[in-house]
Amino acid sequence: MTVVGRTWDRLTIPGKILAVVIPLGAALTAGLAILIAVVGGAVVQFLADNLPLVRFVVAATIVLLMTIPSAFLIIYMEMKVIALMNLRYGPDRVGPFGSALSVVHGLKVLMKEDFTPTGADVPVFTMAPVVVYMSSVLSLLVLPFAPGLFGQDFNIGLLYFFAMGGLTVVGLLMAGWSSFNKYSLLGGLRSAAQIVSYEIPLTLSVVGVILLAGTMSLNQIVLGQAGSLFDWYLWRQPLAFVVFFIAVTAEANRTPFDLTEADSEIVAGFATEYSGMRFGFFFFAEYVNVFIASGLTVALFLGGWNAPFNWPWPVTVGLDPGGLGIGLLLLLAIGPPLAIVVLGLPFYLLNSRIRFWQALVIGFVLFNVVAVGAVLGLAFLSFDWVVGLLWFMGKTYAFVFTFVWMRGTLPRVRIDQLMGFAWKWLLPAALLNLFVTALAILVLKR
Amino acid sequence: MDRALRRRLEARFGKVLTGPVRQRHDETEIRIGAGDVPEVLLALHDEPDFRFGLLSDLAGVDTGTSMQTVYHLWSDSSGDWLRVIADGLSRDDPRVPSVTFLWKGAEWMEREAYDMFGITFEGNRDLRRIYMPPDYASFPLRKDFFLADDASRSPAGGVRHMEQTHGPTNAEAGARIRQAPAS
Amino acid sequence: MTTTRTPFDIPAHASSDDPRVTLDEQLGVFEPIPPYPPRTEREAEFYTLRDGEMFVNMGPQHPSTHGVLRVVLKIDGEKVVDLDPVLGYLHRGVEKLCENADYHQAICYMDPLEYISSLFCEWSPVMAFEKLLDVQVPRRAEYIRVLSGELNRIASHALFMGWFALDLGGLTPILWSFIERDEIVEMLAALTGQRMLFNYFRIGGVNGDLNHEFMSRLGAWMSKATAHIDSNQALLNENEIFVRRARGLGVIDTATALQMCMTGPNLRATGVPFDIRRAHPYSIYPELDFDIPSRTEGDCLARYLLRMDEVRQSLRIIDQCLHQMPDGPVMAKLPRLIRPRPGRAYAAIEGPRGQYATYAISDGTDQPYRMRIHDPSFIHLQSVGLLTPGNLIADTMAIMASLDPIMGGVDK
Amino acid sequence: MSLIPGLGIVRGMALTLRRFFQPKVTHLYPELPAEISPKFRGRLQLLYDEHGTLKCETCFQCAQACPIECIDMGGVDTKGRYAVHWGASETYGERREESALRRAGRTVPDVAYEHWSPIDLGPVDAILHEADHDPSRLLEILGATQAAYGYLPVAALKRISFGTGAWYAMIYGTATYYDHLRFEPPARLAGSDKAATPALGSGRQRLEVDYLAGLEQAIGSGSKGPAGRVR
Repeated sequence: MTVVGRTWDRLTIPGKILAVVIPLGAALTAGLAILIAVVGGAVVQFLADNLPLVRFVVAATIVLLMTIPSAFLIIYMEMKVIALMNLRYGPDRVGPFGSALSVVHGLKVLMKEDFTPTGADVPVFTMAPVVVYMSSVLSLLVLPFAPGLFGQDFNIGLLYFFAMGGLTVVGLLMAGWSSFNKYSLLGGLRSAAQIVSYEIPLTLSVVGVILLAGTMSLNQIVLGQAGSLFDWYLWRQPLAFVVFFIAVTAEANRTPFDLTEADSEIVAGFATEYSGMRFGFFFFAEYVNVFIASGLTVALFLGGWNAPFNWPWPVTVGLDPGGLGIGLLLLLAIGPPLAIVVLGLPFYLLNSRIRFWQALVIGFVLFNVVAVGAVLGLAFLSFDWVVGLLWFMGKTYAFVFTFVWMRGTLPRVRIDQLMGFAWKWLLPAALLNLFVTALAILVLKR
Repeated sequence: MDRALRRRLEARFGKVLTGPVRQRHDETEIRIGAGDVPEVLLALHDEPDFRFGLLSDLAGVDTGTSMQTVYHLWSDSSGDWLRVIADGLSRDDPRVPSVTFLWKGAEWMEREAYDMFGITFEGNRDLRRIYMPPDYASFPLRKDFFLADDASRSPAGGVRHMEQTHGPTNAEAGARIRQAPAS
Repeated sequence: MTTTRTPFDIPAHASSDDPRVTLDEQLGVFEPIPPYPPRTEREAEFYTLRDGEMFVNMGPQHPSTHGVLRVVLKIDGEKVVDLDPVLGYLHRGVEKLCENADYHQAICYMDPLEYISSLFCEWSPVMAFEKLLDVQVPRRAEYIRVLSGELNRIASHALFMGWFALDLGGLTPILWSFIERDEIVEMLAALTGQRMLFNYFRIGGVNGDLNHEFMSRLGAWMSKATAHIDSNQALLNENEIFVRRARGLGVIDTATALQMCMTGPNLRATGVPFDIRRAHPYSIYPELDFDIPSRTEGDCLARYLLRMDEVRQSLRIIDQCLHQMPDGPVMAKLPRLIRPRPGRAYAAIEGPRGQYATYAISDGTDQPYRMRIHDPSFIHLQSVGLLTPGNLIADTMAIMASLDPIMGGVDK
Repeated sequence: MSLIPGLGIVRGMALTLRRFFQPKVTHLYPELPAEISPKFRGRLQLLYDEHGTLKCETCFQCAQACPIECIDMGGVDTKGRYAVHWGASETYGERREESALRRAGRTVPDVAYEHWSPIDLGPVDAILHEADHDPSRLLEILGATQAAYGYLPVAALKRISFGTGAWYAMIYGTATYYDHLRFEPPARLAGSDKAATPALGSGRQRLEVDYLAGLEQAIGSGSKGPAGRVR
């Protein structure tokens, strides 16, 4: 038994882990440093040369990551809002007001067994949720969240959007066909019929907006609605708004048009045979679709990130931290401890049961709250994308609430009524809107 | 009790009745042979004197010696339930004409009677088992069908009260069947 | 060719996760076609597919078959060509059990038949046994029976509204109607001692007199019942989507309804005001003042609205019962062990789904010789096969829900 | 349906929004226990008299009257010898484990009932036939059975119950009432080859009797018994 062996035996388990991890980490860091020193310049140069690619990858990653919390939020909203409308409390156990329940649902779905039914077309069956989810995520790329905050500003943004939205139906059809189940097949066929039919009034109703804005870039369309409440396209295109809202509800498979997964008729439609995270992808995609539908309605008709009234943005804050010089360093060094003590002292003085270190902890927490609030407030005042994002999210979630509200109220339509409504009412209305808009533009511009 | 209905029934169906018309509480009971069922029920359904338009119930009965089918009818011409008993079906091959030509809704009730008693309703176009599985071989509501009771076989279980109705185990098979009352 | 498993292939300790245990069978495709030659003309006709048709097996586990009903649908695209309900998944053989139980015990088997309206299931056998025994039920007991029965009718109809909306895709009404039902059920629990399977009616009376808790709960509920029920219906009655789906769907005319032996609201929705409470009066109904609502359309919407009208009439009856309630005993004097004279008795009552009837034969012992239970759900369910062909898959559920069958009663 | 299309939908939406803000009706169950009315019959409880002793006499009347056989009773007879039961065998506390094992497909040695399962029931049938399956001649039947077997095997009692239609509880009660009827073979008391059967909780007395008998035999007739059997 050598010295090394004896020392190893004396180590506790965390010690053993650290004893392995620290040298490994050191070696990796050194290796990376050498690698960067050797090829770093070339890589940076390559990335600088292909900035759009970098931007795309970063945007796609951020959007992909963003879908998950937003889907959680919408799932929670759906559970809670419908519960409150049903005169129950809904989720109220996990997290504040039960808000963590959707996260727990997500974890549950992750942990469930993911099985493939006998007789399924395995590659198609496996790919279908990916296609559905990716089409939703890719649509998000062109959605303008705030001034300067969007994945890509295509000049054909709207067209891209509808193309990606149309990809969903391929995924649903794949799921329906490959599941080897008649309910799935019926659900897939229903979704194909429904989404293809509603694509047409959906696209036609937007043409009026395109004519008004003169562009298909979503960013430009939002910019065209800058100003007050009355500059929004909602007032100039009311019929288009109604048609668009109904059609987008059908596109997102929401009540009263949720025939593809009508649980009282065809069990769960295309998702009948899915379980585990594959079902989770469908589930998430549905709620991401709700977000997209709301966001698109907001961007096209409700002014996107624009505030509903003229607000003197941005407020210039005359603060120049650089002017303090060495004083900034001193402030950063002395300020926080001082603030912690100052904030904690009243608790220590006024309550005899609190010890000094407890008062310090309270002071620390309070200081953090104050500091974060100050930073956010500063950001809110100085960066217009923050306030734009807040306006956009506020409007979008108001629409999400409407979708959930409709789900809590309305029964489901029948497939022939659904198709008849699309072809007999929505399509003529969209065409009428298109012609009237074109005529008005011709008459007024001349 | 509706005496007028009794007189009308006796006058109209005097020939086909196999027993006296009985009345008790708000029920009037006639008994006919199995072959007369379509004719009698058609007359009861159509003739303006009777107008028994509603087939209230259709049941099979195993009396221990023979089979019966029992029809309960309602009419606005009388305050009584009319009970028509088609009597004297053989237990080995009970056959009776179907009444689905009058009441299509009797189809499932006849299927049930077939399933439970093995009574064949001639003319019912969908006479198969309705409750029991299709490969089931027995007719559960017959009186010679005893409940399988594993409590009697397991040494641990108590003897259940249900077994009291069965006779001694070594009595002959015929003696174990409960007989219907004579009425 | 299925491979046969030998016990030597599998170790004794193999768990059910072992693929050798579970996946040794040939990969099978479930087809709803029965694996034997057709026995009847109708079965042969149904299980023959023409071009473009396919079978869809719905149930016994399906969200909207109201229990464990299995329906084999023959569909052409979305259109239902024909359907074949397969029963028996909940068959308990209640009639046979009753023949082996004494008269008091037999009533206990009645509650789980139609678990939504248990009191009505008890009522008809109790009446039949009273006829066999020639017992006069005390008037207070009759009033209590009518009072609790009408409460149960309201609970059943409230739940019908929720189910009908749920089968049409509405999420909310079922929960609202469960709130109504829960209040009534709590009330009846205070009266009878149970929430669902009341087992309250006895031969010759009821199990207990009215008590303070029941009356206070009833008073609190009656003060707001009308407003609540109207408010709940407002969600559906005026909703365009709901009305468009239910109107003109599953139309049945009077003659066909009588041919199909329909009773109750489903018959009244075709224009016949046939209600056993008036057509063949029993209990104290002749003394009460109420209307028999009827509608002439005979479609799903008429069946729905008719039930909602009946709720209002039931409220009227409850009000009268409370005002006219006499004093006195609630049980007739009867021996513990009942041995009726040999004879036959038939009793029918009007329940929330139609006619509940019992045909009892006594042979002089303490057990019924034969006890036939007639259940309206069973009768009405067979009309689905008549009404549905030609409609869409979604309409199958709407029609089935509008006929309001309960599988516990269908399968006995 | 209103005249203006869509108005019904809007009114329905307004109704749900109103309900959104109304007080909720859910019972917050674990925090607030449900109110159960005093008339509630859903709980089975045994009543106590004013001295604080159980009123239940294990007469099995409730169990035999229960049509769906949900009442499961167990008790010890007055001499403390036998655990008597009414109900499905799976529900017995003592046998629950074995039942689970049996369902799992392994054979379980049925130690508690070993001593009466293999008897031949022919004599009982003969006796019953002789007594015309008449429950009123129960004492005669029981006496004859005891004469035939030397004691009253439980299987024979069950057969008598089955044959005469008398309840098992009745027969068992009769058999325990009379001193001349016994449930154990007299040979066992003299220390047969069958050693002390592992019995149920109430069989403790029987174990002691077996032990004393074995001891007596070992002392009285030399060490004839199997070695190690009695320690």
